[in-house]
Parts: sequence; structure tokens; C-alpha cells
Amino acid sequence: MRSPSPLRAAFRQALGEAWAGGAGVLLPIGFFAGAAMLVPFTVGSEASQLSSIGTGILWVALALASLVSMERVFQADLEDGVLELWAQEETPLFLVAAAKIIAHWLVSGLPLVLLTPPIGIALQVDAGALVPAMLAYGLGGLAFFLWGGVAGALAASVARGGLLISLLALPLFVPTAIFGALATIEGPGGPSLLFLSATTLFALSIAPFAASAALRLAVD
Amino acid sequence: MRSPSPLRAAFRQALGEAWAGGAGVLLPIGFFAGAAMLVPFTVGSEASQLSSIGTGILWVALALASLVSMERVFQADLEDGVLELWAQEETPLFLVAAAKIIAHWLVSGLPLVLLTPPIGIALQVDAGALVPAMLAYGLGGLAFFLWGGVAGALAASVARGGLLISLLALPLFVPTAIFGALATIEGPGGPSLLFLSATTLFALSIAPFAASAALRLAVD
Amino acid sequence: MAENAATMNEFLIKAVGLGAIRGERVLFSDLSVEAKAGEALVLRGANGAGKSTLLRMLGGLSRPDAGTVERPVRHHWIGHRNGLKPHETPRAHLTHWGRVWGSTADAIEIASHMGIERPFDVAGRLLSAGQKRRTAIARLLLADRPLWLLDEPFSALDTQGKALVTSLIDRHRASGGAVITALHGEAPFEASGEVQL
Amino acid sequence: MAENAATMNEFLIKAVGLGAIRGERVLFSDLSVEAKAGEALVLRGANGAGKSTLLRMLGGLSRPDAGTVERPVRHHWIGHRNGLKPHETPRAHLTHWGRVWGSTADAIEIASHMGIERPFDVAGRLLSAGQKRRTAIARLLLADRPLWLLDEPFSALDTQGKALVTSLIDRHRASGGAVITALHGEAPFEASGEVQL
Amino acid sequence: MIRAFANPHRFMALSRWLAPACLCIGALLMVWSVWQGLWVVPQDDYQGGDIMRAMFVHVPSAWLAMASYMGLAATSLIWFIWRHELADMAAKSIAPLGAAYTAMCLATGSIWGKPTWGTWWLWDDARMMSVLVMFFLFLGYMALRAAMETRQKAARAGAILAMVGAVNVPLIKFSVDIWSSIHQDASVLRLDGPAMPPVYLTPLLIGGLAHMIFFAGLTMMLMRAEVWGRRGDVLIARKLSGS
Ligand code: HEM
Ligand SMILES: Nc1ncnc2c1ncn2[C@@H]1O[C@H](COP(=O)(O)OP(=O)(O)OP(=O)(O)O)[C@@H](O)[C@H]1O
Ligand SMILES: Nc1ncnc2c1ncn2[C@@H]1O[C@H](COP(=O)(O)OP(=O)(O)OP(=O)(O)O)[C@@H](O)[C@H]1O
Ligand SMILES: [Mg+2]
Ligand SMILES: [Mg+2]
Repeated sequence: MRSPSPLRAAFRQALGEAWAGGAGVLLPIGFFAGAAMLVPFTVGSEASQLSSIGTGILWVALALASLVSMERVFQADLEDGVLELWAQEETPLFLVAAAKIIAHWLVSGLPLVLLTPPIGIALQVDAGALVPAMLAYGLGGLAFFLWGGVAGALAASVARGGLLISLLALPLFVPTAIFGALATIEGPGGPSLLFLSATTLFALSIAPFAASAALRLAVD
Repeated sequence: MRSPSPLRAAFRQALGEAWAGGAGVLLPIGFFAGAAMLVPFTVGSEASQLSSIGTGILWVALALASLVSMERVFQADLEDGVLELWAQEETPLFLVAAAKIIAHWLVSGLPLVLLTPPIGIALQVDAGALVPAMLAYGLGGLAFFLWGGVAGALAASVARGGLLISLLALPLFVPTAIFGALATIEGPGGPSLLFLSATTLFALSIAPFAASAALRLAVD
Repeated sequence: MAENAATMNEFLIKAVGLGAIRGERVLFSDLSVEAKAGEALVLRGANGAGKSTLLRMLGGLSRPDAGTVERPVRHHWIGHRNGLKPHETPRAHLTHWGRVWGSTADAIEIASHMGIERPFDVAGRLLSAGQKRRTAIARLLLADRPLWLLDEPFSALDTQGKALVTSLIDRHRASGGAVITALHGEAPFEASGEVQL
Repeated sequence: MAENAATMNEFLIKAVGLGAIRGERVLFSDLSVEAKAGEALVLRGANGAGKSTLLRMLGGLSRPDAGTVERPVRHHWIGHRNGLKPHETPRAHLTHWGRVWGSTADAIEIASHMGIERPFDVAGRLLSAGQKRRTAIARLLLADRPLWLLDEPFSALDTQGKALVTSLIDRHRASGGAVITALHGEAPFEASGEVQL
Repeated sequence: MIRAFANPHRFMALSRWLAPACLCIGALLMVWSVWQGLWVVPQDDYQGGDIMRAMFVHVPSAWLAMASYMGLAATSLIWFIWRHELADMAAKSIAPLGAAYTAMCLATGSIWGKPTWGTWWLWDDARMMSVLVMFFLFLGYMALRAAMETRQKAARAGAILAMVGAVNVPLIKFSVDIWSSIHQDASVLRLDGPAMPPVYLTPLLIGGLAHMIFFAGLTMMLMRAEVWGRRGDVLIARKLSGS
């Protein structure tokens, strides 16, 4: 890498792409809210029951929305020939992959975190616990996006890999989901938040390399 | 339409495509099972609680898996130029759309229905109720696939319409999800099963036309 | 070769007063196109002039912004995109469209005529650019249809492939068919008319 | 034009003993390719012969099944696929890659040179085939790189576009660059060598 | 009526004075009904005391929300069959207004629900869910239109979605009858006539009328803006037809 400017460009491009895809930032919100919305009336909403499962449901909705967000990102790059261009650059591909994932998380993942309090309230979760929980949802969401990116890169060269992705990503999601759910129950200061941060750090340090290796494979 | 053979061909092609896409039939199963699997982790697995929400969770997982299955079908046809070919045929496009949706449901939707009993048992749902509930899941899943097809066709010409799809499809899913959830609680013979069948019949009679109108639009 | 050989002075396609607006641009307006049996029209124009747009209107894919298209006979379509799916092999492609069109032609024979017998069972996404194009063009041989609408049919083809397609076009015209094709550079067949965009 | 004008007898790319196996077929084996400053190699062969496969190995996209590639200088890549995203306008495309390459060239000037100033703000998915190709080729002008790897650069271009690209190639060679390109038909520039596949 | 509106010139001439008139009359009537509701009408203990005064906003906005969806579906159908450009402009204009009224219905309902039912929101209540779904349909309609490349395509895509989504209107209206909902049954718009004391009924009905008129005025204003926006395109179309 000669200068950070290629990376900044990759990041900007990914931001633009995340905005331009469909009607932009509104849509993951739609998926997230919709998924959270389907639960209560299929499950029944006796308030006591809902409030006890609410934070967990938010975790599931967050995981699935992340999956849906990252699913096509790298496959689209492959189909358009953009990946061929990046793979021939001197900029290390893992940095490009990381920039793309983080840009997508900023555009599609962060709004979901900001949405957890209102949706949590709708699911009758104790409002006081929701704002501190946003840190956990933010950390967890980033990990989901990272692993979702790896799965997306692995499935990129397979025709319609969208569903393969869920098979690959969901197992990777499990540790994050477990610690995340515990962390939201314990509140801030609990040990699970530390474990959650550890899984996210782990994802941050592994996922870009895994994704870039998968992308080299896809482009070959 | 001169003979039903173009339709049979469309159906066969869609069957082949559903199989060939990714690793085929295994994948919606992965998504479905994965989504259902995350719930006990995040929600906690006290048996009494799980069993009371289990059938509802299955409905949510079914809805989301259908969405993910149908999301790319028509967009892929558009990008490959297959849609251009079908749109110029004499075979009415709504029949082709219907054939495609039903083929995808057979390959990706029906296995989900067959999976509801084992996954339901894993979620501690009363085993006796699960087998009769399969009829409801089957009817509901078909409606989900049909509306998912309409949303997918509408979003096909939009860059990365995947997320727009959820915003369009989830409202259409709601009546089916409501009656479906009620029907699984009531068991067979309850009035909700009738309403559920009505929504599915309605979807069957409307969705192909709406999807084909949307496809003509996408190809223009 | 054409299925219902029209009498020589009847048109196979006739478009009157066609117009197209894209963005804020008028691509073309008041354009009329007519093709009779045996004719080969070439659409001419710079990149972005509107040749593909016009062809899509002629094929019924796009609604004209002005004017009408009459097309009393069936037609074949070869667009910029080949219509081959990534997992689909040439065999599957030809078998499929053969079924749709009730074709009795032998897919293997057509493939060997088009020089795609070797990658006949290779998935579309692994084929070379020219092999994909040849597979698309092989559809023309599956069913007799009087009118062919071809958008840069020679693109990605090697020299032998170009000669092959030229001979297909000549044969089709000789048997009473008509061809409308968008082209850059010299037409390797004798055009009976040009439409300049 | 080349950023570090190599002395005339040093190679800009050198591949030795390349081999490619696809499926059960050996596409080519023991193939050696070398290009020096000012040279233009043309890759020849029928559809599916392996030209694109070879180019991808030369560019470092595919691992050779045998042999080695040495490429001491930076290169530009124009593949079958343009690398333009559906929502991306030519302006966004050129600005983006200009940033990546730290280019100081003026995107608007390049666009008008390439004849894409009119659709400069039209999304990629709406562009005509030729306009997409021109946008991809415009990348060559963003940064000086000694080696150009071009896979059928003239495809989809109109006559004027072909002349334009030919002149780009000539200028590039004159300033000490090298070009390796897969082509069908006659090369509109003077090739310094051919590789038959 | 439709024929008169189908002609853009006549529409522009008509709406030039009709739109401001509607806005004025609607606003006046609205002020009157809110004044009645807030200060004149006696308090009702059964419906939760003073909070029941929310009715004079809640019920008209609920009616308008449903009416605007039906309007959206109807104009979409008209556009789909006859391709009257004005019908599409009407649909496009109705959507944001309908979304706003639906949001208002949801908000006032929640505010009313907290003291009376003890909860802001009930997820398995069919009435609330179906109204929420309608809100998402409006959002989806607008997002879909915004995502489309050209106006024609936006119109076609929007019309398809609007017509398909019409399934939900009967669901909203009859949800209280079909399911056991906590929401009260219809007491005004019933087959056997209203079952509500006239003290409440009159201001309520007038309020509904006021919102209706106001809504029509707003829609016409938006449509006028749309017509002006499309004037430029008409010039291009003229150029196209070669004259
Ligand atoms: C967010 C929650 C609520 C929603 C979505 C909602 C929705 C609606 C809708 C759609 C209507 C029109 C029904 C029709 O014309 O048939 C309506 C009417 C009405 N609502 Fe609500 N509502 C909510 C909460 C409440 C609450 C808490 C109350 C009072 C306890 C209430 C009292 C009424 C009354 C009195 C009517 C008039 C019924 C009639 O005369 O037909 N609503 N509501
Ligand atoms: N929404 C839009 N806004 C502006 N311009 C548009 C829009 N949609 C399409 N265009 C323009 O319309 C033209 C379509 O051209 P078309 O694809 O028909 O060209 P063509 O003659 O086939 O060119 P080629 O030889 O490159 O294939 C292009 O110039 C494109 O830029
Ligand atoms: N998995 C595979 N099994 C069998 N054959 C394969 C496989 N993958 C690729 N091929 C073959 O390898 C060849 C790749 O050719 P390549 O794309 O390099 O051709 P090309 O010379 O560029 O042709 P064109 O002129 O058509 O672009 C094709 O013949 C293709 O059918
Ligand atoms: Mg074209
Ligand atoms: Mg090639």
C-alpha cells in the first residue's frame, strides 16, 4: 500500500453503493422492523411473555437483517467485474474487503442499532435497559456484518449463493448472538459485554483476511 | 397459448434453476433451521416459554426464508436476459411467472414444511400438534412465495432491490401470518384455517398477474 | 425456412412514427421501419444513438414513446444479453427453448453446426464470451420464425463464427425471412436497407 | 506516457511455460509470452481457445496451472466485463478510480476525449453497450501504467470508437508502453507479434 | 367528474380556485370541530375522561387514512386502465398525505390507548396491526416510486403495488368484527346507522368532513405542483411528435 488514498476511495465507493442500492438507508430498516413485527402477532403478545423475549428477538432480527444486507455485496462486485479490478491493485485486498464491510455496516447496520430502542419499546422491553443495550447491539451487528461478508465472499462465485450464505454465516453468528443476548440481559458492566467485544475484535481481525482469500478464489 | 408445453418447459427450467442455484435444496433449509436455531440462544430456552412461542417462531422463519428464496429469482432472469425472451413469447407471462413461483416453492418451500415437525420439536413444541399444522405451514408458505415473487418482480429492475423487497413483501405477508399463526394454535377444523386458505387462494389468483405486470415493467 | 412464407409484398414488420425519449434526450422521432420477406435492414448509428432502444420497441419489449409497431409474424430475438443462465449448459439451454417452441430440431446437430459441441455440457458461467454468443445464436435454428431481430449478433464471435452467422442470415433471407440487425462496421451480408439513427 | 520508461530491451511482462487446464481440456501448455516497451502482442485463437484465460493469468487474476509470470511494472486491465456498477455513472466511475490511483487527470476531459460527456451522469445500467465499453477504456487515461492488458477492447464500439482506441494504443506504444490484447479479426494497429492459441 | 378531471387544462383551471377554497373551508371546519371537541362537548367517563377528546382527531384521521388508501388504489386502477396522467399525479400526491394521516391515526390511537387500555401498543390486535401494515404500504409505495428510473415506470410500479395492497383495506375495516379486538366496534359507520349520542356525533362528522375537504385541497395543491413539473416534459413530447 503506497498511501491510504486507495482505501479511502474504496470506502467512499462502498458508501455510495450502499446508499444507491434501492432506496438507500430506509430499507434494512424495513426488513428489521418487519421481522421484529412479525414475531409478536405470530407468537402472541401477552405483554409479560413479549417483554421477556423482546431483547432476544431484536438479536435475531439484527442477525438476519445483517445477513440480508451483506449477501449480495461481493457477488455483485464479481458479476460487474469490479472485483477483477481490485484484485489486480497493489492495495491489499483484505483492506479493501474491510473497507467495504465497514462502509456497509455504517450505512445499513448503524441505523438498525439506532432503531433498537423504539422497536424494543414496541416489543414491551423495559425502556431503561434499551439505551445501554445499544452498545451491545452495535458491537454484535458489526460482527454479524463481518461474518456475513465472509460468507458472502465465499458464496460469491456460486450461482445464487444467497442461501449458501445463511448456511455459512449463521454458525459464525452463534457466539456473537449468545454473548450479545447475555450482555443485553446483564446490562453494562456485565462480563458478557467483554466476551461480546472479544468476539467482535476476533471478527475484525479474522474476517477481512478470510473474505479476501475467498474473493481471490471467486475471481480466479 | 398454443399448447401447454411452453409452460411445462418454464416449469422444468425453474425447477432446474432452483436446484442448481447454490447448493440447491439444502440452503433454504439452512436459513430456516438457522433462524429457528438462533432463537433459543438469544431468547433463552426455558422449555415452557419456548414451547409457547415455538409455532410462532416457525411462522416467522418460514416468512423470512420465503422472502430470501424469492428475492433474486426474477432479478437474475432480468440480468441474464432470460426475461427478454419470455416477454416476447406468446405464452402469457403471468402463466410463466406462476410456473416459476410454484416451481421454486416446490423446491425451496415444501422442504421447509417437511422440516417444521423436527424443528418444532427442537423448539419444545407439542409434537402431536405439529403434523396437522403442516397443512397450515404449506398453505401459508405458498402465499409467502407468491407475494415474495410479486415483490421480487417489482424490485427487479432496481439496483440491489433486495431490501426494497422486504418493505414491499412484509405488509403483504401479514394477513397470511396472522391467520396462519391462529390456525396453528386452533388446530385443524378451526375457522382460521379457512381464512388462511382464502388468503392463499387470493394470492394465487392475484399474484401471477401482478408479478407479470411488474416483469413487463422491469424488462422495458 | 420461414414458417408461413408471406407473399413477397407483405410486410413482416411495420413500424410507423416511432419515437423514443430517454432522460431528457430525444433519441429518435418519427422513425418508420418496414421489412418484407427476404430483406435485411441494418440499423446504423454511433454508440448510444438508440439502435438497441429501437430494436426493443420492434420486438415489443419497450413501449414506444410515440408511434406504433405492427408485427403479424413471430420473431426471434438476440439481444446484447445472451439469455443464458450461469448454471445452464448449452445443452440445457437449447433443450429448454426447443421445448418451449415445440421444436423437433436436434439440439446436438445444431450445436455441432454452431461449433459448441465441445462445451455442450459446460455451465454458462464457465463458457468463453464467444461460446455464450454462439449458444444464443443457436436458438435461431431451433424454430422457424420469419423475422429475426439481432442486436450486434457478431459481437464476441471469431472469424469463423462471423462467417457462420452470415451464412445463417443469407439462408434465412433466401427462404423468405427478414432480418433487422444493429451493427457497427461493415455488414458482412448484402443489406437491403439501412436505418440511420 | 509510461510512468517509468523501461530501457528498450527490458521486458514489461514475461511469462514462461504457462499452461492452463479447464475441465478435462488442456487449453494451452508451455506457452511463453514476453512484451517489451513499444510492443503490441495480439492473442489469436478461435472462440474458447483460451485467450481470456491467458490474459487473466498474465494479469495475476488466475493462478497458472504451470509456469510463471513476471510482471515488474504496473498494468491496466480491460476485461470482457467493464467493471462499471449498475448505479455508477461514468463520472463516478472515473472519479473513483482516479482517487484509487492518485490520478491528477481531469475526468471531464477524459470523458470528452472518449465521447462519453453526454451520458456522463447516466447510471451504468442505462448506458448503451458501447458507452459502457468507452467508460471502461477511459480508465486507461486516468493513470500512466506501462502495460495494458486488453480483452477484446474494440467490442461494442462504433467505427469512431475503434479509431479512438487504436490511436490510444499507438500513442501508448510510442511513449514506451506495451499492449497485450485478445482480438478477433484484423488488428487495426500494427502488431509486433502474435500468440496463436 | 372523472372526465372533467382527466383534462389537465380543465383541472388546472378548476383547481386554481378550488384548491385554496378547500383548504380554507376545511381549515375553518376543522377549527370548529376541534373547539367543539375540546371545550364544548361534555366529558365522558366510560371512555376514559378527558382523553376521549382525542377522538376528534383520532377518528377523522383513521377515516382519512383508509379513504386515502382507497383513493390511492382507485386512482392507480384508473391510471392502469385508461392511462390518465392526472390519475397518476393524484396517486403520487395522495401517498405522502395518506402516510401522514395513517401516522396520525397510529399516534393518536396510541396516546388514547395508554390511559384507556393501559398500553401504547398491542401487537396481536388486528385493528392496530392492519393500520400499521397500511402505513408500511404507503412507505413501500413511496420507496418503490422513488427507486424507479422514469416517471412512467414509477407510475406503473406504484399502480401494481397499490392495487395489490388494497387487500388490506377490508382487513382494517372488518378486523374488529372478525377477530376479538380490544378496539371498540364501529359506532358511526355501521350498516344499521350510527350508535353514538348526537353531542359527539355532530362535531365528529363535521370534523371528518373538514379533514376530507382539507385533504382534497392538499391533494390538488400537490397535483398542481406535479403538473407544473411535467410541463417541461410536454415540450419535449411535442418536439418528439415532430410538430
Ligand atoms: C394505535 C391504536 C389504534 C388504531 C390503529 C386505531 C384505528 C382506528 C381505525 C382504523 C378506526 C376507523 C374504523 C372505522 O371507521 O370502522 C378507528 C375508529 C375509532 N377508534 Fe381507534 N384506533 C386505535 C386506538 C383507539 C383507542 C385507544 C380508542 C379508544 C379507547 C379508539 C377509539 C376509536 C373510536 C371511538 C373510533 C370510532 C369508531 C366508529 O365510530 O366507527 N381507538 N380507530
Ligand atoms: N434515464 C436516462 N437518462 C439519460 N439517458 C438515457 C437514459 N436511459 C437511456 N439513456 C441513453 O439512451 C441511449 C440508449 O441507447 P441504446 O442502448 O439504444 O444505444 P445503441 O445505439 O444500441 O448503442 P450501442 O451501439 O452502444 O449499443 C444511450 O445514449 C443512453 O445514454
Ligand atoms: N470447468 C470447465 N470445464 C470444461 N471446460 C471449461 C471449464 N472452464 C472453462 N472451460 C473452457 O475453457 C475455455 C475458456 O476459454 P476462454 O474464455 O479463455 O476463451 P477465449 O479464447 O477468450 O474465447 P472467446 O474468443 O470466446 O472470448 C472455454 O473453451 C471453456 O469452455
Ligand atoms: Mg446497443
Ligand atoms: Mg475471451
